[in-house]
Amino acid sequence: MTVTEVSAETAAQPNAEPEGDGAPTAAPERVFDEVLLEISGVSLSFGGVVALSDVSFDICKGEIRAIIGPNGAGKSSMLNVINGFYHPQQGTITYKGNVRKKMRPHRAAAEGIARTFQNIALFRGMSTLDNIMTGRLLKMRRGLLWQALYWGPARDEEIVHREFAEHIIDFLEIEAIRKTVVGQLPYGLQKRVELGRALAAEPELLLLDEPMAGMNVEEKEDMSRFIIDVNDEFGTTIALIEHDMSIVMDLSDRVVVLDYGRKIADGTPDQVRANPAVIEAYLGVGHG
Amino acid sequence: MEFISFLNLVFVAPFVDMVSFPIFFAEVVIAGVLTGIMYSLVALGFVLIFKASGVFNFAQGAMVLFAALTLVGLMELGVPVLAALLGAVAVMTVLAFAVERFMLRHLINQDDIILFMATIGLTFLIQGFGEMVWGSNVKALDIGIPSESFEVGGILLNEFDLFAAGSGAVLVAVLAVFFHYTRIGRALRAVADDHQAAMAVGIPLKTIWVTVWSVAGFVGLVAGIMWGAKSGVQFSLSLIALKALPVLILGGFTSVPGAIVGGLIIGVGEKIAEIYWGPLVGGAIENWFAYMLALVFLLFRPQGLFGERIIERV
Amino acid sequence: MNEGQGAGVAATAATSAPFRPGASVDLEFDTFPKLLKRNAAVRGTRSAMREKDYGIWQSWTWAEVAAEVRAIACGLSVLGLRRGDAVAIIGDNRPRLYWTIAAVQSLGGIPVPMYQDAVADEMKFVLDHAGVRFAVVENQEQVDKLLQVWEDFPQLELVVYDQPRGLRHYRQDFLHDMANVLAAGQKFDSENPSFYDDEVAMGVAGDTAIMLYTSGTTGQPKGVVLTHENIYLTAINAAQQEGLTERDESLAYLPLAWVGDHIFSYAQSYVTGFCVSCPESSDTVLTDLRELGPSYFFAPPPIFENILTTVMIRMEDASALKRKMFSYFMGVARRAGANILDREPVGVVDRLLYWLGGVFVYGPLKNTLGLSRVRICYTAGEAIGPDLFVFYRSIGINMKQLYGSTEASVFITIQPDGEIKPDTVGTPAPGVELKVADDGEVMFRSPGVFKEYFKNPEATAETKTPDGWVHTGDAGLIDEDGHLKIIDRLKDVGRLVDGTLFAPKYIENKLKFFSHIKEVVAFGNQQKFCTVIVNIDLEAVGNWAERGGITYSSYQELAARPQVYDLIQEEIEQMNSELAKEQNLAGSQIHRFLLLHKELDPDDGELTRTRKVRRNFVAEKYSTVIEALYGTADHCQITTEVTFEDGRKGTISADLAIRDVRTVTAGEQLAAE
Amino acid sequence: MLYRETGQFKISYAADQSVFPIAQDRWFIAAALAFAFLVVPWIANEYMLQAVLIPLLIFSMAAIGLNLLVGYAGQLSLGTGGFMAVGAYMTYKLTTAFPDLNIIVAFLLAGLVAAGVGLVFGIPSLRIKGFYLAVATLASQFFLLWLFNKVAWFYNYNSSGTITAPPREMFGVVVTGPTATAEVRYTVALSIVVVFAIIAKNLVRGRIGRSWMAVRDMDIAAEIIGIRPFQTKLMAFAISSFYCGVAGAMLVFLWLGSAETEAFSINESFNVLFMVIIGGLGSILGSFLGAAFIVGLPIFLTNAPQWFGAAMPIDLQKHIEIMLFGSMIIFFLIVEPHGLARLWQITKQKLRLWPFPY
Repeated sequence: MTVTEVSAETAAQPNAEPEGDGAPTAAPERVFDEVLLEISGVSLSFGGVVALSDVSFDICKGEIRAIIGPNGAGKSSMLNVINGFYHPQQGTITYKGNVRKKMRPHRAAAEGIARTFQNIALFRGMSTLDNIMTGRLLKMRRGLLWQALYWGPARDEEIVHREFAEHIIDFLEIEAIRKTVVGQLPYGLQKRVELGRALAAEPELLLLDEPMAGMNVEEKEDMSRFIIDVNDEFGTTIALIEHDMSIVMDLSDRVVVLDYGRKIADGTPDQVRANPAVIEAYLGVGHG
Repeated sequence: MEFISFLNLVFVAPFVDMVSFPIFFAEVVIAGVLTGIMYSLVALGFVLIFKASGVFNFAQGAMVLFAALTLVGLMELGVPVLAALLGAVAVMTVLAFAVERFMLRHLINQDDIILFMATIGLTFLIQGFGEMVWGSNVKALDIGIPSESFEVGGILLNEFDLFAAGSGAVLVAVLAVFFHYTRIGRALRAVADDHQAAMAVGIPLKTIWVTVWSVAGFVGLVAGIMWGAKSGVQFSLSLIALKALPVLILGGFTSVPGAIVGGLIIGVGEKIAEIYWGPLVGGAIENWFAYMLALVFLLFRPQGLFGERIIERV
Repeated sequence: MNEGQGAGVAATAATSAPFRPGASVDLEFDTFPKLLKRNAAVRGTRSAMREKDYGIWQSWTWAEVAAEVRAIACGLSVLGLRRGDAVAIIGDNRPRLYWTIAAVQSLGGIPVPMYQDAVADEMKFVLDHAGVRFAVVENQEQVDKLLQVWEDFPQLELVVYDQPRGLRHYRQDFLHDMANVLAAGQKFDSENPSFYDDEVAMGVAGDTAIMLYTSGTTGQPKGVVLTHENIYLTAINAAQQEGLTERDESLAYLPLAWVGDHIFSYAQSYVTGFCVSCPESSDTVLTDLRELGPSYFFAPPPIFENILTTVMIRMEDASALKRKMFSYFMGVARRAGANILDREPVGVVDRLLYWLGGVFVYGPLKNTLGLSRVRICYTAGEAIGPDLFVFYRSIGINMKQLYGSTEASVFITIQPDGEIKPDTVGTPAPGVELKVADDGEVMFRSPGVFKEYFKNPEATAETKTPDGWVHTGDAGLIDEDGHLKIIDRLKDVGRLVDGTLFAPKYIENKLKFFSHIKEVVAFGNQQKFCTVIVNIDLEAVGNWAERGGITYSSYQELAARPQVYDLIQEEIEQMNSELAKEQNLAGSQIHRFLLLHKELDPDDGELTRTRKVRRNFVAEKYSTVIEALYGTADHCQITTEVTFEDGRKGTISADLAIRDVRTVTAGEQLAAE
Repeated sequence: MLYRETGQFKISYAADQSVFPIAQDRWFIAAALAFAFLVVPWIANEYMLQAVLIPLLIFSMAAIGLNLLVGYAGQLSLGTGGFMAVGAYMTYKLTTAFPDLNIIVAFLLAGLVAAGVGLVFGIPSLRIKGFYLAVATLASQFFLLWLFNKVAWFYNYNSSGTITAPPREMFGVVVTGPTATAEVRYTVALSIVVVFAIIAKNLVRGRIGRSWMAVRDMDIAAEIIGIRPFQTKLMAFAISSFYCGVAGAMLVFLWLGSAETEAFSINESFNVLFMVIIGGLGSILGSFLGAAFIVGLPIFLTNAPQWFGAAMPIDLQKHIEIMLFGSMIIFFLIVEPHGLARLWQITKQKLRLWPFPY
């Protein structure tokens, strides 16, 4: 409320929509033809509980792909399968042309798959900056001895990655909480930091598990803008799970709908919206 | 050549010995079972507290010592055995109240490791207090348990050991009844699953803690009597706690049957190892064998004997 | 205080203040681009600019700045910028925007900085009036605003943006990324190495250096044309008086379009070579201020007031011991601090106590506020409360008031070191001649006097006399020590129907010095008595309310609470009794007041962008309220239009209570004394 | 209050990431180091050095090691004593086998052996966590001590079963053995601890430290961002054991002069764990503070009654001391479960914000 008062109006200004108000921007046609990830015939069960059965779909390079479905439809399990946390009993996953069998999550990370979690999975004892820096760990190479000295190559490396992390901080507009321990941050900001950590890994495929869960309208708008910007600026392919239908339909290029672990629809938002099976799943007898 | 003889010593000779002298082997096993029961008694105290409050109570060993010291001390003052027993139970209950009032209450919602450290502090406190009040010299404990030896089928048995085994079994049975048929017992089980649920049952956490620490104190007293009657009441009693730990990892921190079966496995395993393999390496392997056994076991079954398989979720 | 207003009775030989001649133009470096080249040559490795970005203070030396400016200039010329073209510069305080000013000056163009928070419609007038051809803007937000009004301005040819974020898919060919402009400029420069130097050499002192639009409390903004000579001489005169050197540090956080920022963060830096730093974002100004620790600092009174309010609120939450210590040492500071700062004799005990206070209170306090290295601290723009002023001075911050205007290239008077009076604005700056005209209006003549109002000869003639004297429009007087004292805007000074003098600003300021009162609008001209509309300070009153257990959920609710009315009434009555002591103004005591249901807001046009009240606009908008104030009812109904933070419009209506206030007559006053 | 940070702005990442970004901290540390190196050896008496300062340094070293494992990597270990014993016995073997080997080099080599042993005993961390792992680490404690007790090779078959520090020189000065002065041993210990504290700080603020903390805070998330949990944990075990090993070597060679396995008993393991927790998990500074607390408390408790002229029987005094020790630990955990380092942090924050409360 003090000095910021003078400049607060800047922030308060309506952030006009880029396409809004007759600005002569033509939204470019979005065409995706290169398959980045292909899921085919994946089935997954725990004991007797079937989480996914015979699910197949693909994710193309550069698109925003939404996975939707009622609670318990197997959406999170799907993400867990993609980044190697669960190993499906049947089916194959083809990522960047390589058919994948068993793979540990850290391998998936090394292959360029990053993700965020439904229940924030930040390192609560570390600062925002350190959390984002952990996203760079994969890219850091200097060994123990250099690290011990924190000198020469190790320090240079640290600085290079710090610079990268700072660009992400700038991108996500979280400068003010750079050195705050994340455990103390409000929920919406934690979500943003988690996105930052995933981005720090420079992923080719970014998996977002309910990035807007529990947010208010304003926070949701911010997050949507960041997701679009990430896709735009870095060309990152994004697969996301989200409950807020209006946001899903706005954001995504294609939507796959799961229900009871099966795929019931797949297509553009308009196609999915018109699909009777989807309407049934959402409006029919709810299951949880 | 030497290598072959080494293989022989390690992998053949001990088994040949076992088969050649079955009676001796049986005696070893029985001795192991009996020690195992003692371990189980101590481990039981750990499990009770861990199950109900998530506290890894390192002071259980000290509680065993303190209970036995109190009993012996009262008897030395001329108190009759039964009254001394009741007195010891009362003292352990007071201790439970004090622990809740002065320690646990202030550490709610702290990390597990903090609570764990606090119980180590408690260990020192109880030990120092017990020895200050009752003195630190070794005391004989005789509450009239017979210790005549007799033979069954060529196997030498000791009445004392049988008595110990019997009381162990009775104690477990009593606890089982307590947990299944009393309101507070059911609440304790509920607490182990979910603190909120326990609150909903309507029993305050405070009561639960005091009860469970009292029961653990009582179990400690029984263990203390057994060990004390066998080898005298002394400082080293509190070290028995360390022996109970591998039992715990083997049996699982939250499983009463686990504590018993784990105790038996450790007791028997360590006796056999000591007798048949110990001489090869200079003996005294009892100190660490139990840990190694538990460790190797854990590598194959991380959740312990009776723990549930953990499905990791994200 | 009243002679100036005394209907010209005082003197036709208008009181004039001492005149000290200032510096003259160094012909070799008579424009800012030339000064930049000089700085690059004589202090090339010293830091010239810094910006907190990506977590650290990115720094540029004078040599680097010179290179950047050169590249931008060449790039702009590649894009077609020619001498005399106007270039709008819109955005927050960012180094590249400051460099753009220099780059445009190098090419003989006219930089026109604009307020970055203006909405598109507000920009229209300036863009049109200045005939802007190019716009250099900070980011997508500004680009979007320009695109909104693009069709209306055929003469606006292209837009250069500094930050490409979000602009990737904008396909318009008139949008250029600054990075590309720089690259093109470097290429052009390497092919035409003498181009830039030739262009710079063509500039002369009399060229237009910058055009600044004054927001103006009435009517359309006016474009004040200032030459290199104007700015250069004013900047160097003040810098010399204050002893500014290249070792000073300043933080650039006020709008680029404001003349103060142009002088403090640009001109004086180029003249003396000190380093100017830009904060990371508007949210982090306070943190950045604390990190940077400027030695040369400027802020308008509201900012200092907010800082003090925060200090007091934070201290309220401190432990009792700390509060005791704080209030004890603040007492010591009030007693001795200002005198020590002014090098006046102070007793040994007080000196010792003040030293202790420095260790325990003032030092840490200044440190947490980021003001511990401040050597010169200016405040201006409006009157500052004496308590506020004394507070900062007593803890050892050399705060000084200055009086200035865009038309003067800022400096008219400055409080000289050692001669600080809270109620005056000091003596004329070097090179400034000052006089008070017969009607009480303050007039000045100086090297900084503006060339003209752009495309507005009538206004120029109205303001500037043929022999160079400028009408300030302020009523004031010069005291026996040659210090200027400002009373009010001349045109606002009015009379009650009985002829009593009515100086609304004077009353408003007096009330605004109470921390609970944020904004006041006084009425009384041609009325029987004076009334005020009050805006409470949400933070201060909110805190007060919380301590008193008064609940509220919004500004409107809080302002309607009777307890709050009581609080404000008490303060108004206190002011009335003070006013009663001043002969000529005793008649303008407040009789009735009300607390407005909404905060006056620049977005609603009630305040200027520099947060000055637009008196006539408010009078018109709230005419029903004013009528009620002069009626007899104890409440009134009002519906107003408001602009929400997201730009939507809406209306709010309220029923406002009106209170009568006790006034003090001369007789009572005597009895009281 | 003492902090005047205004104007201490950073123009490079290197400066921003330095260990002590605040100038006042740098001055304080420099002054403290100068005092410890240049003044203490001249003014401290034999008792002060031998009973307080040297053990303080040695236990700080061990505490740093354990803190790396427990506080940073989140792996609870109760086997510190065993790893210290490895360092001590290996140094003994090395320096008796190669008398010309520089004793510091012997320390480091012994530390490397300890690291290897730690690596082996860290393997269970692949499968088990928390208290299960803590109990498992007790295996190393008991097994290693048993090994050094039973296998005469480790103590060169001498009849007493103890290892004794032989006199060894560095730069012509005797640094170990009965003839080494306390001042020299203190200085050597101080040098080692300072160097390794800096190394530890470097490790935890870089890639390795962040991997540890990530695994500590949430191992699943750590794995998903590409950290290999097993390697990371093993490295923590190895490095931690290295520190403990060197500390064990220092314990025998720079402090006690001779020792049996008893010197590395389970109690020592607990003591070091106490230091880490009371000092503050995840804080290098805390390791020093915790060591000072745990080393200093018994000395204080022993001496305090005499200051008040109260005399009591030795064994009573001993019991009261144990009780007080236990109660102080409980009290401390209740008052500040995050340790002295957090207490210092809070104080420092208060000083930085002075006179404001927040």
